[in-house]
Amino acid sequence: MASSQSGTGVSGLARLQSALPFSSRDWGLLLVAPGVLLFSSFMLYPIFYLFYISLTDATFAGSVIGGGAELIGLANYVQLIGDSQFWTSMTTTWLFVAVSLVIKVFLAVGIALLLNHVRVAGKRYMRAAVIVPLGFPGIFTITVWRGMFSDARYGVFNTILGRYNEFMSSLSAPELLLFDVPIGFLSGRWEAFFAYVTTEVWLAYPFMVIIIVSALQDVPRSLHEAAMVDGAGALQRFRTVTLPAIKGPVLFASILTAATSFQQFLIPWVFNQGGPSRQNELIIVYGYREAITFNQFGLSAAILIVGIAFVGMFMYVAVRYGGLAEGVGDE
Amino acid sequence: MARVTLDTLRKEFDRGTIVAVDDLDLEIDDGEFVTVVGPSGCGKTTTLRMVAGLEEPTSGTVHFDDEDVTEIHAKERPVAMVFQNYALYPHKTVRENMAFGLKMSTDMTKEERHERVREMAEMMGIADLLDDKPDELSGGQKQRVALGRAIAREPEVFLFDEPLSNLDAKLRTEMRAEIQKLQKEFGVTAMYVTHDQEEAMTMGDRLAILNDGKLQQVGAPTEVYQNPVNEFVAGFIGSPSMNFLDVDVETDGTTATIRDESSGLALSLSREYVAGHDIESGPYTLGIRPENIEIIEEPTGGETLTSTVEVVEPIGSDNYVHLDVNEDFLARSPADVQPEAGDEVGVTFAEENLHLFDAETGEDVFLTDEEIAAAVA
Amino acid sequence: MARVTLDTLRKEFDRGTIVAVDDLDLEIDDGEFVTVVGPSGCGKTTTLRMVAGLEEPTSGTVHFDDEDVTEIHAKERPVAMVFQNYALYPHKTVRENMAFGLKMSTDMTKEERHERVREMAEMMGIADLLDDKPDELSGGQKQRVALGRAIAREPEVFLFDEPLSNLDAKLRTEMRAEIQKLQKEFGVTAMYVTHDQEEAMTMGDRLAILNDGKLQQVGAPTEVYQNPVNEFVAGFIGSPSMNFLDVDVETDGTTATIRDESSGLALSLSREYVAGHDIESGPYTLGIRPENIEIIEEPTGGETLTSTVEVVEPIGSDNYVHLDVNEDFLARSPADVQPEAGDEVGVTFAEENLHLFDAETGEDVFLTDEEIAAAVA
Amino acid sequence: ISTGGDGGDGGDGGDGSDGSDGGDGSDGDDGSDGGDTGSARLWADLSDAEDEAISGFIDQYESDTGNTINKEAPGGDLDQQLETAIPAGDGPDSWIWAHDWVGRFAVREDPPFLYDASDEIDVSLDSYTQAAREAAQFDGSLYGLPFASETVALFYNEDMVDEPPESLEEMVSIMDEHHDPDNGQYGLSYPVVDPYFVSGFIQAYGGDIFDEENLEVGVDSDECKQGMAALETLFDYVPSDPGYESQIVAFADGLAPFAINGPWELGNLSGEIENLGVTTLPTVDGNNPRSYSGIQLFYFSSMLADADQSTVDAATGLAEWYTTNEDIIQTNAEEQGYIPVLADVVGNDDLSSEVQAFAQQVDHGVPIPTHPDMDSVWTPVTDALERVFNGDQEGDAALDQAASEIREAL
Amino acid sequence: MSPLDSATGLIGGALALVRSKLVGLATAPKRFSVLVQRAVYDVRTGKRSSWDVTKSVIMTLFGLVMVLVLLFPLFWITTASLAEGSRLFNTSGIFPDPSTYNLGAYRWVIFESDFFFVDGDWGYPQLVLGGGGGLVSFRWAGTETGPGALFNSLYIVSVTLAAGFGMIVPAAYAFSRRQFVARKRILYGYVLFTQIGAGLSIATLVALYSLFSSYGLTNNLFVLGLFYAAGAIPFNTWLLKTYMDNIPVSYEEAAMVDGASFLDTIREVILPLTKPGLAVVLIFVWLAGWNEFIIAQTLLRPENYPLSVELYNIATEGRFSTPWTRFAAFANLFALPVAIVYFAAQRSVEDGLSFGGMEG
Ligand SMILES: Nc1ncnc2c1ncn2[C@@H]1O[C@H](COP(=O)(O)OP(=O)(O)OP(=O)(O)O)[C@@H](O)[C@H]1O
Ligand SMILES: Nc1ncnc2c1ncn2[C@@H]1O[C@H](COP(=O)(O)OP(=O)(O)OP(=O)(O)O)[C@@H](O)[C@H]1O
Ligand SMILES: [Mg+2]
Ligand SMILES: [Mg+2]
Repeated sequence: MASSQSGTGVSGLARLQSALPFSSRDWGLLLVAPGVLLFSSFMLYPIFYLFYISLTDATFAGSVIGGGAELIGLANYVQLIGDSQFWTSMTTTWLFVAVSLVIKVFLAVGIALLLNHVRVAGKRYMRAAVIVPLGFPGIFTITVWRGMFSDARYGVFNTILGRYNEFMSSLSAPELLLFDVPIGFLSGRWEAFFAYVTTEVWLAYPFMVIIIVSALQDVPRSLHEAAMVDGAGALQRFRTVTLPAIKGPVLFASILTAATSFQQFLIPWVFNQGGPSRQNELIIVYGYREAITFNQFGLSAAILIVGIAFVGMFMYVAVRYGGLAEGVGDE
Repeated sequence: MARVTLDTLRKEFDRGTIVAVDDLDLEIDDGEFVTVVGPSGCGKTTTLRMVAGLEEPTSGTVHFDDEDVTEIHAKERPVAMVFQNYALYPHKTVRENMAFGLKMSTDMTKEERHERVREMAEMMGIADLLDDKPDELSGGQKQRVALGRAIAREPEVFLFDEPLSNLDAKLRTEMRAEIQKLQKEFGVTAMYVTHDQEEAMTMGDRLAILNDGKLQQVGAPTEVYQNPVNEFVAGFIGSPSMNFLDVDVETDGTTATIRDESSGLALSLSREYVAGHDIESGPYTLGIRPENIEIIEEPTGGETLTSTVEVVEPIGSDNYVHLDVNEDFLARSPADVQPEAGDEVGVTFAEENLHLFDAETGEDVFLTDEEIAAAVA
Repeated sequence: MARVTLDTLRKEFDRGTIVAVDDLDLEIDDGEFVTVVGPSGCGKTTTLRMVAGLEEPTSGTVHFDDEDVTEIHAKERPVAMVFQNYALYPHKTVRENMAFGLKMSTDMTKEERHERVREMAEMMGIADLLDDKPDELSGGQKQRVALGRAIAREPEVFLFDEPLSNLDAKLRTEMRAEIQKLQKEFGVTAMYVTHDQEEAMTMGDRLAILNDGKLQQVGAPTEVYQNPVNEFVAGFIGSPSMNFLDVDVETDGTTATIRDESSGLALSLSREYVAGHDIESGPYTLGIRPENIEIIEEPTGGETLTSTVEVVEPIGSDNYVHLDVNEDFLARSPADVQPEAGDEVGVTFAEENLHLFDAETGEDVFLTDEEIAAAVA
Repeated sequence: ISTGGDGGDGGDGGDGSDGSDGGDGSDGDDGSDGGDTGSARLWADLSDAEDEAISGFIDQYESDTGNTINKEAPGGDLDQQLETAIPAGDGPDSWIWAHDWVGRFAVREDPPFLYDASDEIDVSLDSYTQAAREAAQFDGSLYGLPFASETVALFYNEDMVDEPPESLEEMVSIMDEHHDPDNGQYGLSYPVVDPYFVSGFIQAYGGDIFDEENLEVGVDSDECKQGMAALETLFDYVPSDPGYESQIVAFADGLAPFAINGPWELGNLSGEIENLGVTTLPTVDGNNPRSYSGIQLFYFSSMLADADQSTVDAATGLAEWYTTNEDIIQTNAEEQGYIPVLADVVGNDDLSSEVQAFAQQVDHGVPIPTHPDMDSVWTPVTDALERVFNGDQEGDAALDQAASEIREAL
Repeated sequence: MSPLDSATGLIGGALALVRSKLVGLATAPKRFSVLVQRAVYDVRTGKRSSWDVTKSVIMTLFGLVMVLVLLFPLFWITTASLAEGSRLFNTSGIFPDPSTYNLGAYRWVIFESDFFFVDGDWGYPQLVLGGGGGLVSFRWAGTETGPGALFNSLYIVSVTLAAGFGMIVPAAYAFSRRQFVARKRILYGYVLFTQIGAGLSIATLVALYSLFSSYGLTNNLFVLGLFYAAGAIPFNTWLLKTYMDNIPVSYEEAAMVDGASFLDTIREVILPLTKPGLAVVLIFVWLAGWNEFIIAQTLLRPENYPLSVELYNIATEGRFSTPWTRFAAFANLFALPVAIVYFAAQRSVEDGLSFGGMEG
C-alpha cells in the first residue's frame, strides 16, 4: 500500500531488508503465498473438479478417470432434490450434528470443570490422560467402538447393562429401572443413532476439554473473589464468572467440531454403513455409497458438493455471527 | 457501620513456612478509614483477604462489631472490596456490574436495583457509561465503576487493595479525593491497602504500618510521621525518606555529642535536650528528614557537617539536594537555595528534629516500652 | 555522543486522520538529557519510535549529528531503547538478554560479550541474577536488566519510554537516580518519555512538553516551571498543579484590578507591576501555584479572597489545604498551618507569582510572540 | 491345517506385499507359448495361510517357466482399488476374486476392465464343472479361469450334536435343547442378514432372488416367501447381533451347537472346537437349500489388451497352470478348504469329509448372479432381512418392499 | 534457520518434555503419598477438618472414575491385544481371561508384519573387522526385504512437517504482524476452510485420484506428504496466528533496536516465544500426515503403504472379520508414541490452544 515510498531501483532483497517493520508493506503476502498456493492446488482445485463431475453423467470411477462422462448440466442436482434419501440424509446429518454437539458441550464443560477443580489431586495427569484419545487413529477407535456397541448379549455395553440389571434386581429395584437387554445398538434406527452420537462425542470431547481448560485458566481469580464478596454462591459464580469466560472458546470449539461432525464418515460406515436400511446415512456416507455401491458418480459428486456447500455456509454463518471473525483480527 | 476487630490474626502459608500475617491485633472504629502500608510481601493483601473472608486465618479472629465472623463465608459478610485490577465482570455492562452485588445479597426488585445503580452512577459521574462494557472504559472510568459497584451494596466494611496503583498520577489524585469523599458520605468503615506514600499519608484517619507480617505502628498520619517508633517506620513513611547515619553518641549525663567519623558529623546536644531525654553512650542510627536539613551555601565552619553537593534536582517548589554524606543523603531546600553540583556546602539540623534509633533493635531510644506498645494499639 | 535533530517531524496514522506528531522541531545536544512529557496520546511514544526507527515519519527528518538517519533501519541506528514493559526476552536468561544486542550489532566473541555483560551487571548490582529468567525477577530487577541491556551496547542515543511507570514509588526514586547517573557516566544523549511529574522535573537537563502532537515548550525544568508559555504547560507542569480562575481584568493603564465574581476574588495590582507588564482589560485565566498561596487562618478582611476549607491533607512536611474557591483549588502550606475543615480562612498571593493567560489562546499574555517562539527552540 | 488370521501362532509368513522374489533367470521353457519370458502383476486379497500357499505355487510356476509374477495385496477393498487403478492405467494384469464381479466389470467400456482371453487359452473349458465354466464367462467372452468354489454349509459341534440333522425340523429340535440366551447358550451362529449366507433357505423352494437369465426379480415370489418363512424360524436361535463377528463367537466358544458359515472358517474353528463337523444345509420340506456359491477366478484384466504378448502369456499361463494342476487343487482342498471345480477332482474320494460336505452343498446351490447391478439387489435384500430380523416388518412385506426397490433401481 | 533445524529442535524439545513428564509420572506415587500423609497429619492436628479432606477425596475419586470411564475403550482394546486368538468378543465377560494374556500379537507386529520392515525382517547385527572408523565396528546389516511401513509413514510425515512448517509459520507471522493486500480475505477464507479439510478427503477422493493420476502424481510419497500439508494449512495457520497475536510486538522492536535483522528476530525472538503454539501445530500437522489412510490407500501402491493403511488393511484383512489381537497390537504400537507425546505435551497443548485472547 505504501510501498511506493521506499524508492525504486533498490534490489529486491535490499528492499526486503530495508523495509521498515510495521508499515504497510505488501511483502507479507510473499510469506502467505506458498501456503495459499499449495492449499489451492491440493484442496480447492479438487473441489472445483468435483463440481465439474457433478455436472456430468459419470457413473463409476472409470468414467471419471477415463474422461468418458458427458456434461448434463444440473440434472444431478435436480435428481437429488427429488430423492427422498437425500432429505433423510440431510435431516439425519443435521440432527446428528446438533445432538452430538449439545452432549459434547455439556460433557466437555463438566470434565473441564472437574479437572480444573482445586480439590482434585493430580488433575494435570488426568487432563493429560483425557486428551490422549486425540492421538489415536479414527479408524481404530471407531472400529473399537463398533465392537463395544455389539447388539449381542455379550457385547460390551450389553454385558454392562446386564450386570447393572443383576445388581438392580438384587436390590429388588422396580422394573422401570431395568434395561431390556440385549439392546440392538446397531440394528434400531435410533439405537444406532445413539451409538453414532456417543462415539462422535467421545472423539470430539478432548479437543473441547483442552480449549475449555485453557479458557478456565485464563479467568482471573479475583473475578471469582469479587463475586464471592458480592455475595454470589457457587452456582451464581459459575453463571456470572465461569460461563461468560468460557463462552467464546466453547463457541469456537463447537463450531469447529460441529463442522467436523457434519462430515463424519467413518462412524456410520464402520458401524453399519449408515443402516439400518439406509436410515442413518450421514451426508458423506450417502454420497460415498452412491458413488461406490451404486456407481452414480455424477450424482455422488452433486451430493458431496451440496455437503461441502453446507459446511461452507455453516462456517460462514458461524464465523460471521459467532464472533469468530474476531479471530481474523482487524487491528 | 461496623467496628472491625482483628485479634491475634495469623496466616501461615505452605504449612507454616511462610508467615504472611503474624498475630495481628487491630481495631478499626465504626466509620474510620485506616490505610495499611508496608513493603511488598508484608501481608497487607493477606490481611485484607482475611477480613473479606477470602482467606481462612490460621488462628485468631475477626469481629464485626461484636459478631465473630471468622468462620463466616465471604458471601455472607457485609463487606465490599475493590480489587487492584478492578475485577469487573468483563461480559456485563456497567449497570449489570453494579447491580450484581445487589441482586445477590438483597431482595430488591429489578427496578429498585436499577434505580439505586442509576443514583450511584450519577454520583460517580458515570451515568452515561451504564450500558458500556468494561473494556470500553478508560482506567479511571473502570476505577469508578469498581467503586460504584462496591458502594452500591451499602456494605458495612469497605476494603481496598491498592485500588489506584494502575492509574496515572493525575487520575490517582482525583480518585483519592473521590474515595475519601464517598467513604465519609456513607460513613463506612474502611481499610485501604496501598504502597503509595502520598495515599498513605493523606487518605486515612489512621495509618497502620506492617512489616514482615507484623504490625509496626498505628496512628494518625502526622503522628506516625513525626514520631515513628522505629527505624523501619521512620524510613518507610515520608517521601523522600528519612536520611540515616550510623553515629556514636558520647554522653556524660549532662552534655552529649553525636559523631560520625566518615562524614565528619559532630553535633553537640544542648543541655536541655540531654536532660529531657535519657541518652546513653553507644552506637545509634541517627535519622533526619530531608526537609529538616538546612543547607548553608557558604559554610562558616559552625555547621553540623560539611559536604559536597552531588546533584541538585529542582522539583519546582523546592530543590532536592543530594549530598555526599553517605549514599542517598538528601536535603530538601527551598527553591532559592541553589548550590551547584560539586559545591562544598554546610549542613545543619536542629536537635529537636533528630531521631535516634537503637543500632540493634531499631527502636526509637527515647520511647519507653509502654509507648512502643501503645503505638500498635 | 550524538546530537539528535528532529526537523519538522510528522507522523500521521490511518491515512492522515490521526496526526500523532505534528511537525516537531527539536534539537538535543550531544550528551544532553531531555525529558518529554505530555498527556496520554500526545505523541510522545510515536516521536520516540521515529527516533528509534521503529516508525517511519510521514514527513520531516531525523539527524544524528549531521547524518540523515530518516531512512535508516532501526537495527542500524546507534540507539538503545528501554521499553515501558521492559520487553525482556522471556525465554532468555538475564545474561543472554544483555548479550543479545552485542551479539547482533558487534562482532565481539562470546567471551568478550560475556565479559562486558558481567561488568555491566556488576555495575548495576545484578551480577548474581545473570542466570535467572526474567519472570524470576522483581520489577526493579527487571528494570535494571532492561537498562543494562540498553547500556551494554554503548549506544549513542538512549531512548526511554516511561521506563519507571510500572514500579512502585520507592523503587522509582531509586531507579531515577540510577538512570541519571548512568547517562552522565556514559555521556549518552538521552530522550526520556514520562508522564510522571517528578521525573519530568528532576531528571532532564531540559524538558519538552507536547500536547496533541505539537511541541508546547522546551526548556530547563525550573524555567518551564516558573515561566510556562501557556495555560496548558502551566497546568501540566507542577504537582499539585497550578490553580486556575477565570477572572476579569480592569485597567486604566497605570492601575489594574483582577476580579472574579463567583469566588469574590479582588486583587489590585501595584503600579510597578502594571507598568512592567503590558496589561489590557478583558477576560483572563489567572494561574497561581499552590505553594504560592498563603493561608491566613484568622482572616482580617484584607486578603485577596476568603474561602472555606474543604479538606486538609497532611503530607508530612506540608499540608494540602483544599479550598472552596472553585473545584480543586489547592493551597500548599507549611505543616504548622492547620485549619479545620469548614473554617473560613483568608487567602493571599503575591502579584509576582501570578500568571495571566489569554482566555482564548491560553498563551501567557506577558510574553511576546518572539518569546513564545523561542520557548520551543 | 494352518490357520488364517488369528494371533499368536507366529508361524505364518508375512501378510503383505511380497513383491517379487526376483526371477532367478532359469529359463526353463514349458510347453505353453514359447518365446520370451514375461512378467505379470497379480492382485490378490487373501488370508495369511492362503497367501503363503499361493506364493509357493507361484514360485514353482516362476521357476518352471521363467516368467515373473508380481503378486501384490493392495489392501482395503479390492474392487475399489481396481475401480481407480485400471482406468488410470495402473491396474494389475490379473487378479483373484470370486466370480460375482464378472458381470459388473464386463459391461464396463471406456475404459474396459476385463480382457477376453478366449483366444489365449489353450485348456479346454470342459475341464471345469459346468457352473464354474459359466461363471467365468459373460456374454460369450471368457474373462477368467476358475479354481475353486465356496458356499456356506452347516457346521456342528459333535459334542453337542449326536447326529447331524437332515432336515430343518431336526435341527430346530436340537437347537431347542440348547437355546437359552439368558444363560449364554444359543441355538445357532449365523449372520442372518447377509443375503449370501441366507440365500440357501430363501431359495430352497425353487424361487430365485434374482433370475439372471431372464433378468427377473424373484425375491417376492411365493417360493422365496416360503423360504423366508423357513429362514425366520432360525432367527429365534441366533445371538441378537446379526453381525458376523458377534455370531461366530457363539459357536467358536462352544455356546451353540450349530453355525452356518463358509470353508474359510474351517481353519479357525477346527482350532477352537474339538470335534467339528460339517454337513450340508438341512432340507426344508424336503428341499435342499439352494445357497449361492462363489467361484474363485483368475480374472484377466484389460491391462492385458495393451500389454506385451509375453505378459499376456505369463498371466494366462499362470491361470491355466494353476487351475488345471490337480496337485494344486488337491492340496488347496486339503489345506485351505477350497472346493474343487476341476472336473477330474470333483467327487474324488481323497477329499476330506468337510470339503466333501461343502462340495455337496455347492452341488445343491446356484452360482451368485453376475449381473452388473447386483449391488442394487443386495442392498434392498439386506435391508429387508434387517427389518425382519429386528421385528420391524413381516417377512412377506419385507420381500415385497425389497423387490419393488430393486425393480426401481435396475 | 532451516526448517530442519527447527524441526529437530522441536522434536528434541518434545523428547525432553516426554522424559520430564515420565519422570514426573514415575515420582507421582511418592508425591501422592506425601499428600496423603499431610492430609492425615492435618486432620490429626486439627488444621483441616475431616470433612474438608473428605470433600477433596471424593472429588478426586470422581475425577479418577471419570477418566477411567472415558479411557475405557482404549483399555478394553488393549486387553484384547493381549488375548489369545483373534476374536473380539468374549462370551464369558467383557475382558478376556487374564491367564491367556500374552505378547504374541505384539511379537507378530514387530517380527512378522510390515510395521518396521517388510515381513518383519530386521536384518541382523554384524561385526566388521577393520572397517569404518575403528578396528572393529559394529553395524546393522540391511534387511533383505527393505524398510517397512513405518519408514513410509515417517517419510510422509517428514514431508508434511517440513512443508507444513515451512508454509504455516511464515504465513502465521505475516498474518499476525503485517498488513498486505487481501490479508483479511485470505484469512477469512482460511477460517472458512479450517474444517472442510476433514471430510473433504472422502468427498473428493475420486476427483483427487483422477487429478493425481492425470498429472502422474500417484504412488508418490512426497506428493502425498505435500497433500497432507495442504490440508493442514488453514487451521494451523490460523491457530498459530492467533497465538502470535498474543505476543507483544515490543519484543520484536526491542530486538530490532538491539540491532537484530529480520531473520535474527524471527530466530531469536519469535520462534522461541511461539513454542507452545508451535508444539500444538507440530502435533496437529503430524497427526494430519500420520493417521490418514483413505487417500493414502487410493493414491499409493502396496510397497509404499504407510502404517495407517497397513492398519486399515489389518482391520479388513479377514473376509468377514478382523483379526482383533493383531489389529489392536498394531494400532497400539502405531499410536502410542503419538499418544505419549500428547500426554507429555499437555501443558503446551493447553497453552497453545488458548483462545482467551479471542474475545475483545
Ligand atoms: N496463596 C499463597 N501461598 C503461599 N504464599 C502466599 C500466598 N499468598 C501470599 N503469600 C505470601 O505471603 C506473604 C504476604 O503476601 P501478601 O500478598 O499479603 O503481601 P502484600 O503485602 O499484599 O504485598 P504486595 O504489596 O506485593 O501486594 C508473601 O510472602 C507472599 O509470598
Ligand atoms: N499504530 C497506530 N495506528 C493508529 N494510531 C496510532 C498508532 N500509534 C499511535 N497512534 C495514535 O497516535 C496518537 C499518539 O500516540 P502515542 O502512543 O505517541 O501517544 P503517547 O504520548 O505515547 O501516549 P501515552 O502517554 O498514552 O503513552 C494517539 O492518538 C494514538 O491513538
Ligand atoms: Mg498485595
Ligand atoms: Mg506512550
